[in-house]
This record gives sequence, C-alpha cells and structure tokens, in this order.
Amino acid sequence: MIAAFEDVIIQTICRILIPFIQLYGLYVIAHGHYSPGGGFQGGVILGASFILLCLSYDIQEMKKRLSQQANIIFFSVGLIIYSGIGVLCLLLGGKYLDYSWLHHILPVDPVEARSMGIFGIEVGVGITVMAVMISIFLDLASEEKQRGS
Amino acid sequence: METIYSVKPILALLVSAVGAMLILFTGERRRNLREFWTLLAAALKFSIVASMIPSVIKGKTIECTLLHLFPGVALQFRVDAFGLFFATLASALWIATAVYSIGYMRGLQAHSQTRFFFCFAFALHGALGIAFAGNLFTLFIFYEILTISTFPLVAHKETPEAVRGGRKYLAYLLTGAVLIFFSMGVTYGLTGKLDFVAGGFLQGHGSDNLLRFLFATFILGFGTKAALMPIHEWLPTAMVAPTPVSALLHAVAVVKAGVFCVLRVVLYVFGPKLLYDLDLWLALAYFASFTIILSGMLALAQDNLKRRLAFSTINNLAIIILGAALLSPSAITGGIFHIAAHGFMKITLFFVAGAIYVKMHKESISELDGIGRKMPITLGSFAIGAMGIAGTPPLVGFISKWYLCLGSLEAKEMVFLFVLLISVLLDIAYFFPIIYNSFFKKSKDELKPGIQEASMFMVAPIAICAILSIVLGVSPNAFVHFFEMASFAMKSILGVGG
Amino acid sequence: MTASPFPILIIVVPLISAFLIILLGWLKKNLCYPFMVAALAVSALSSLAILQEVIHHGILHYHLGNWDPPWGIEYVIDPLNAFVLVIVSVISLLIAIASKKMVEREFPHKVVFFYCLFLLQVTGLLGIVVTGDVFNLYVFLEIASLAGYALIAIGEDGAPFASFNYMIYGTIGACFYLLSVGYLYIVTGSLNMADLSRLLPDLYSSKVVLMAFAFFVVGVAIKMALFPLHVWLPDAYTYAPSSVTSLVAPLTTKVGAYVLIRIMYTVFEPNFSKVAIPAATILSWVAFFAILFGCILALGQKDLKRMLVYVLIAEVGYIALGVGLGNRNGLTGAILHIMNDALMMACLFLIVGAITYKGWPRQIDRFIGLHKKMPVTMAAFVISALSVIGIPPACGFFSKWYLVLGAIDAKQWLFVAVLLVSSLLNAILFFRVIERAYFEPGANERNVQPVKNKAKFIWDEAPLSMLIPTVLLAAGILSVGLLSGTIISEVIQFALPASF
Amino acid sequence: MMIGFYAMIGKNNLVKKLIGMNIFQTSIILFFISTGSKKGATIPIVADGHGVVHRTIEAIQYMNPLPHVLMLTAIVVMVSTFGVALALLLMIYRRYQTLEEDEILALRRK
Repeated sequence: MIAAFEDVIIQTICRILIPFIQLYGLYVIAHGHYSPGGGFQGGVILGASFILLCLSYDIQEMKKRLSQQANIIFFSVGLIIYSGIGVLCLLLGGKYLDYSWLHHILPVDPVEARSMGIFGIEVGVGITVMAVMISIFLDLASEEKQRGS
Repeated sequence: METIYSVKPILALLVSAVGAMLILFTGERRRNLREFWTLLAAALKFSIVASMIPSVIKGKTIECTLLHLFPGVALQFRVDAFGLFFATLASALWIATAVYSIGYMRGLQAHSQTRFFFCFAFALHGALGIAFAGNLFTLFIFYEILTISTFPLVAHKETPEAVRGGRKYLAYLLTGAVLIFFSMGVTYGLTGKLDFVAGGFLQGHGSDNLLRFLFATFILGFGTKAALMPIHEWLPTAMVAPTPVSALLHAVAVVKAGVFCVLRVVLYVFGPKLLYDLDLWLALAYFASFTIILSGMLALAQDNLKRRLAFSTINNLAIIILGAALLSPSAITGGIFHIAAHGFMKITLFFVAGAIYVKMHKESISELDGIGRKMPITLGSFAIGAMGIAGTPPLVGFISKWYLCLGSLEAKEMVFLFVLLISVLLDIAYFFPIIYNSFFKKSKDELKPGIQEASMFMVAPIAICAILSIVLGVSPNAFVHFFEMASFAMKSILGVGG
Repeated sequence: MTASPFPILIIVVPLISAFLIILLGWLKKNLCYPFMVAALAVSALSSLAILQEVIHHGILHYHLGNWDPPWGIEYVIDPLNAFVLVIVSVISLLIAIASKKMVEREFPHKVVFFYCLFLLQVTGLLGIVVTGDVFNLYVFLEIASLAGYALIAIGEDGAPFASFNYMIYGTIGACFYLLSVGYLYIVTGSLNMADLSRLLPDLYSSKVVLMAFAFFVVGVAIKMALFPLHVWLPDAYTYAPSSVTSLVAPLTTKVGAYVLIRIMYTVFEPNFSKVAIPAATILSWVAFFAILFGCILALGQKDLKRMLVYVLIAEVGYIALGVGLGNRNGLTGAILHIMNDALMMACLFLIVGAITYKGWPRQIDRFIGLHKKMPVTMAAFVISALSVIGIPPACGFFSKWYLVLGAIDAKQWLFVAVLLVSSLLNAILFFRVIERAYFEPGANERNVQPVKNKAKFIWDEAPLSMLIPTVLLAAGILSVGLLSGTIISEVIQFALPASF
Repeated sequence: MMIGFYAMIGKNNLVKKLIGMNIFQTSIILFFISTGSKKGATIPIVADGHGVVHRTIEAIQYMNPLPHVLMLTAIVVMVSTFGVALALLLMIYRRYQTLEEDEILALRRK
C-alpha cells in the first residue's frame, strides 16, 4: 500500500511538475489530427498526472481534488460528447459521425468543419480515458479502505 | 367427389378447446358450472359432427385450410367418410363418458377434478383433430396433442405406481412419435407432399427396400398407440388410471386414434396396389393375427377385470388392422365398422368395471361371485357387451365379424379365417366365466340384501350404450349411418367398385 | 441505397443511454429503469422498421461518416441480419422489463451500473449483427464480452472466479478472431465483408487464407460455446445472477452462431467450406457430439439452472449441425432455430429467475407443489419444455423438422438419429421436472375425503413485471411455431446464400 | 504468442494467467504492426505541415498507417480487459484469500 511518507523533495517536485504534465497532455489531445497524439494518448497523460499526485501525496489528497463520483461523471460525460457529436451530425442530415455537415452550425466551410469535428471527438475521448485510468487505479490502490462500490 | 369449403371442421375442433379453457377457468369453486361446460361442449361437438354427415354421405368431402406451414404442406382439414366415421364415434361416446365420469368422480370425491376434465376435453380436441386431418403433418400435430393431454389423465391418482404408469405411457408414445417424425421426413423427402390420397400416393417413389423400411417405421410408430403386440406394454399398465380415463383410453379416443392412423397410413399413404406389389399386406396380416392370438391367451390369465378388458381391446384392435391388411372390399368395410362396434361394446364393459369399483370397491374377477343379483342392470349390460364382442347375432359385433370373415374368404387366405374364428372362441373363453360367476354363483362374503345399483349418473350411460349396441346390431345405419360411411370409405379407397 | 437512419439508430440509442443512465443515476435513481426500457424500445422498433424496409427494398447500406465502403466502416443489413436483429432487440427488451425486480432484490446498491452494463452488452450484440466491417465486428465483440464479464461477476460468491475463466476463454477466442482478421488483411488489403467476398475467391489456394479461416471458425466456436470449447459456459451462466443469465444465455451464443453463418457463407464461398477444407463435415461432426453430450450431461444435473445450461449447449449443437449440413433445408433449420432457441431459452431462464425470486430452491426434486403456488409460470414452463422437446404446436418442432429434412437430403442418417435421440433425452429431462412440479404425492395434499375448505389456488405468483414477459415469450413460442411457414417464405428464404 | 497461450492455460496462479494473456495480446499487436512496415519507409505523417499545396505523396515512402490505427483500438481493448481482470482478481482474493486455482477449486467444492 502507498504509505504516505513525508518526503519533502518528491512532494515539492511533483507539486511543480503536475500542472506542466497536464498542460502537455492537453497539447497532445489538441494536436491529435496532424501530429502524433490524439484522444487516447492525451487522456492517458492527464490520467498519469493525477496518479502521480496520488503517489506522491496520498489518496485522500487526490480525493479532495477529484472525488470518486466526479470521476464516474467524467467518463460518462466524455463518451456523451463523443457520441453526441456523432448524433449532432445525424440530426443535421448527414450520416453518423459525418463532420462535414457541422458547417451548418459552425461558421466555417465543410473541410474546416471536419477538423473541428474530429477535435471535438478527441476531447471527448481524452476525458473518458483519463477518468477510466484514474478509476482503475483507485479500485486497485484503495482496496481495504472501502468496499469496492 | 367435389369438395365443399366450409369452416365446420374447425368449429367442431374449437368447441372442445374453448370448452377446456372454460373448464379451467371455472375451476373447483363452481363444480356444477364446470360440469355443465363439459356436457355443453360434448353435445355441441356431436351436433356439429352430425350436421356434416348428410353431405359426406352424398360423396362430398368438406375441406378447409388454416395456414401454409411450408411448401407443399398446410395445416389443412379434410373431412372424408373415413375421418367422419371416427369423429362421430369419438364425439358420441364422449357424451356418454362425460356423464359417466361426472358420476364416477362425484362418487369417489377424487381430487383435482378441474385438471381431469380439462385434459379430457383436450384429449377429445386431439382425437377429432386426427379424424379431420387432411395431411400427415396435421395428423402428427394432433397426435402429439392427444399424447400430451392424456398423460396427466393416466397419472391422475398421483400414487407412485400411477406416476410410473404415466412415465411408461409417455416413454412408449414419444418413442413412437419420434419414429413417425422420421418416417414423415423421409416421405416428404421422397414425394414433396404429405396430403392423404385415397388409394395411396407413394406409388413409384423410391426403391422397394426403402418403401418397405418406411412402411416398417410407420407401422412401428403408429403401432405403439394402436398397441400392437410387441409394443403394447403401456396399455395394461395404464389401467392404473381411473376408469373413465381407461374407458376413454381404450374405447373412445387414444387407442382408436392409433388404429385410425395405422389405417390412414395403410390405405391413404401406401394404398392397396403398392402393398400388393411389395406383398407387405401379408406381413401386416400375419403381424396382426400374431397379436390377436397372443393377446387372447394373455387375457385368459388376467385376474384383474380392467387388465382383462385391456387385453381384449388389444385383441380387437388387431382384428381391425387384420381387416384392413386383407385389402379385400368386405374386409376393409368390416374392419372400419368394427372400430365403431368395438367402441360401443367395450365402453359398456369399462363403465361396468367402474361401477363395480365405485360401489363394491372390487377389482379382481374372483371377487365377483353373486354380484349379478346385487347390480342387475350393470351386470346385464356387461353380458350384452360381452356377447356382442364375441359376435353373437343380434348385436353389432356380429356384423363386423361377419364382414371380416367374408373379406378373408375374398382374399382367398384361409389362415386368417381360422384366426378370426379362434379369436371368437377366445372371447367366449375369457368373458363367459365372469357372467356365469356373477349371476349363478352364491357370493362368499355376506353382502347386504337388495339392489345396490351405482348412482344414476353411471347406470344411465351403461344402459344407453348397451341398448345402442343392440340397436346398431339390428340396423347398422341407424341415426348416424355408420355402416354407410364405412362402405363409402371402402369404395373410395379401392377406387369405386370391387 | 436509402440513407434511412435506422441502422445507426439501433446502435447509438442504447450506447448513449448507457452513459446517460449513469448521469441520471447520480441525479434521480428511480428514473434509470424507465429510461433503459425506453431506449431498448426505440431500438426494438427501429429493428422492426429495418426488417420491413429490407423485405420491401432489399439490402440496406449505411456508410459511417460518409466514407465509401473499402475505406470507411459500412453497416450492411440483409434479410439474415435483419432477422437476427429483431430477435436480439425484442428479447433484450423483454428481459430488461423483467430484470427490475430481480436486480433490486439481489444487489440493490449496484442497480445503476447494472443497467449501464446491460445496455452496453445489448449495444455490443446489436453492433455485431449490424456491422459489415470485419474489424468493427471485433470491436463490438469485445464490447459485448467485456460487459458480459462484468455482468456475470456481480452474481453469487462463485461468480468472480467463473467470470475470470470466461474471460480467459473469451479473450483467446477474440484474439483468434483478430488474428484471422490480420491474415485476411495482409492477403486482401481490405476489411469490408462485401469487398472480401469479392477478393477472396481467387486466393482460396493460398495457405494464409486457410489459416485465417481456421482461426475464424475456432475463435467464433469459443464465443458460441460449441461443444469441445464450451467449458467456460456452465459455471459462468450458473453462478451469474438470473437476470443476467436470461439476457446472456439466449443472445450471446446465438449472435456467435450468426457470425459463424455470416463468415462461412457470405465472406467465404459456401463451397469453400466443403471443397478447400472439409470444414462443413468437421463442424457437423462436432455438432453431433455437442448435441449428444449436451443432452447426456444435462441428465446428470440436479440444479434446474445448470440443467438448462447444458440443454443450451445441445441447442447450439443443433444450429452448428444445421450450418454444417450445408444444404438449403439444413441452413433454413439453423436460422429458424436461432429464433426458436432464443425464445425458448429466454422464457426458461426467466422462469428460473421467477422461481428463485419467490424463494424456491433451484434443486429439481424440491419443486413439490410448485404448480399450485405459481400456476402461470409453470404453464409457461410446460409450453417451452414442449418446444424444446419438439412437440408440434410449439416452434422447436419446426426447426427440428427442417434439420431432419436437411440431414435426410445430405443422406447423413447418423445425424438424423442424433436429432431424434436428443429429442427423446430432452423429453426425459423436462418431464422429470414436470412430474415433480405437478404430480408429486404431496403436490395437492391428496386426501380421499372431499377437500373441505374449497382448496382455491393460493396464488403466490411472480411479480407482474416478470410475469408479463414470460407469458409473452410463451405466447411467442406458440405463435412463431404456427407462423414459421410465413416467416420462412418472407424472410429466411432470401437470407440463404444464392448458390444453395 | 504461444508462450502467452501456454501461460494462460498451463499456469496455476491466476495472476500468471493474466500475464500470459498480456503476452498473448501484445504478440498479436506486434504481428499487426509488423505487417504494416516497409523497408526504408518513414513514419506515416506528411511532414511539411500547413499551407503547402498538396504535392503528390508517393505511398511507397510512408509505412502503411492502417494496422497502427487498428492496433490503437486493440491496445485500448487490452487495457480495459486488464482493468476488468484485475478487478475480478480483487474480488476473488477478497472472497478466497488465495489466487492459486487449485486452492480456490478446493475451497469451492467444500
């Protein structure tokens, strides 16, 4: 089990590093469609930042920032964004996940709408993957404190 | 032979199904209402069936198709003379059995009567479905309904041996059903259609050996229900059921349905010409006469009254099949007519056995000494029924036996004439001791003096059936033209003319 | 041709509602159940609409994201998968309705997650049936099985271990499937089923294609729990909660059978599985043993649920036999049996659920007097038992009839024998239970003197929400039996590959 | 792949089975990736970025991107199977206090 040892060096470094890790994660999500990266990888990095926080401090610390219930809400919201965009294109008359129809609502030509659409998908996937990573880690790490709900 | 398209056959069928549902819903609370439904259903069914007789006598067949199951086969009902013959018999005897079983059940205060009457009505639904079936597939559907609905009846008493009897009953009949399923598949594979054609439709399809094999599987399949000798074991053990059920089983529906199906297969699927070419008819005839002789012997050895009647039923069924197997005109007429003759007489005998059991709680023959004086009407009609089966002139049994002997002469096979005569001797051998003991012997244990007849509900049907067997004996075409239908069916099978 | 939205609606609606339910669960817990039923109702209705369209307008194509087939994922609906689609969605709707009471009693605190996983499982199954892309089928296969592992693990104390075994087997099966997709991709370069069936014929001689076909069939056989590879099924389905078994048992194996038919007869040429490698004969022989051992093992079971699981293995054997026979009658029988068996198994497992819900033990010889307490459920049990045995009015008989005809056409007398013997074994199995429930001496306190207190039935029936689906399924069994003629002439006739 | 397959079936300890499963899945992913590679081809990203008129791209230079994308999904599937498997192991451990298959079977039979 992760004992909450009070090692100042690790904690201070982590406290500085974590925001930058999260920033980098967002960068990776944002540049998904024309550089290596995308929803999955960015989400994993974001999840890793929270797990790092949990390793350096202890679970309660992480719980304060992101409670179990919020975690569940996150990954369902993420997926709703993903399929929501798909349904949005459907409602606009195109096929499911056909972003070029988004130009009806976005002030931009169909080609640009495609990249906008794929970006929205990347964000949704990123949030879900982050939340799933954290919930897997939480289940494994905190096994004797509370019954697995 | 033009066909009329009318909905009467289905109406007749639905009457008992609807009646069964009504019986189920009235349940134990209002017994009299439930009994009323049974009687109403029986009367209605008989009237619808009777209404069809005039048109069928004039040579028309009534047909109606429900839905097409798969190419070449439909859920189709075709009422021809032969089908209607069996239907009239079944529905007429159902009225008598319904009245009798109400008396019997009230007499014994038996439990769960709702289930009993529900299954009774469904069994008749199955029997009539078999009678009206237009093709082999519909016949198989109602054959299964009959088996399933009579299973709870056989195991009615719920004592361990009743349940075991039910299990054996089911084992035999389901194995038979599987055999029929297989042979139906092969027939459909060979000919692509399953409709009955008077005079057979298997001519020229498939090699001789395949047809012989198919004939064997068909006879074994339907034979289980017609209780042919090697596969008759379930009939005596099913005697454990209450008497109205064994009356239904042996005289009205189940076993008669088996014989009816065997005749349907022999005369309407294979047909006389094909049987001549493959000389299968000789095999079937010898098979049937083997059953006649053996069951006659076994009947002699039975002490329990109902088991003795069971073996005599096996004996008579084999006589009917022998009649059909001889393929000569009067033999087929005699065979078909014997279904009705045996039905009326055997049902009287079973009712008598039931009355004796309810009144005196006696089952074995040795205890029946001197009972004639106590229950004159019951034992009197027993005597009439027994003599009828033995073939004494004024009774209906004589007519069918006479035509059967004529048929065996026409078929120029003396062996079967002797077999028939031996069977008459055996009938006399196992029936007359009962009559003699009950009337002329002093009863050993001191019975209460005076007449103790069973309740009105039971004696009335016994007397009616006995009188009917006399009336039909005198004029075979009374009321419902039984004989005319039988001879008309024979003409249609042998292709009009001898 | 037509760009009707139904094919995608079937998948998206349950998917989105699976996650909306979690949000809903956070806000108002009791709204989850109606929301789930509504979502499944929408997908059931759209599947019926699709069936209607497919019958009238022929094959439906739906390009996801408007990419053309060889590149983008394409949903193809032809009469075969429209037929299976209707079965899967209608039965999952009925079971969803019936699961309410069972779930609230067995694990009240996990209800929200149960509904979400339930919907995910249904989405996975529907996805497998709808998709026309081989890799997309793998993705949906994994969605369905992962949801299945989690659902089964919720059950009694033995469930996690059984689910773990199921997972090991399931992953092996899925990876074999993935491997064969890889092989096909190397050789043909495309993942779309229609494209594959065009490119493959001239490659039949290459070893890679044979390898791919072998991995396909073995992988799907594991998913289908065909006899030698069924070891995970008995434990997994017996320890799972009864609402999960009644969803998983009828559907996963049937969808596996559908995938087998789809691969053997649409992606690969029908004569490939006869000529190149004798896959059809091997499959029918495996099915032969499946039916035989399925019935024999079922005879030895004391627990009703476990007995039904082994009967399920025998039923899967029937379908595999139909597919293996490879002639018109055999395949019609197999496809019809997919529908019949789904109906029968759903009804039977719902009845087991109702019985355990009312507190009865699951051992067969403790069912004394059951018909007095739960008459309607037992009536449904008798109807489905008759159907499994193969008694005419019920639907089981008609599919068995086609299988026998197929076997006779193929001159395989041994298969005909096993079909008939197994219906006898089924008869023994089910009448053993019926005897206990209806005829045991203690059943209605048999006493000769009249039952004074007007022994009216003491109706201790299952709750209405469970009873209505069971009765509907039983009615479905009877009506499908009688209407099988029209079903075949309308739908299944076109589903058969042209070359039969 | 066969090592993983053996471990999954042969091994007694449940965690070892899990590791076997991991090896098994990874081997398939590697197999897919290997199919996509060509001699001397660069990573499948068009390097000159925005604003440049699309000049013709010879596919020969770039590796085939499709297997990579497929394996992206397969990796996600692998991770989620692992997540569920580990949760199951937790429940089994909590229930039986052991992860050896024969001990669990013995406990269950009691």
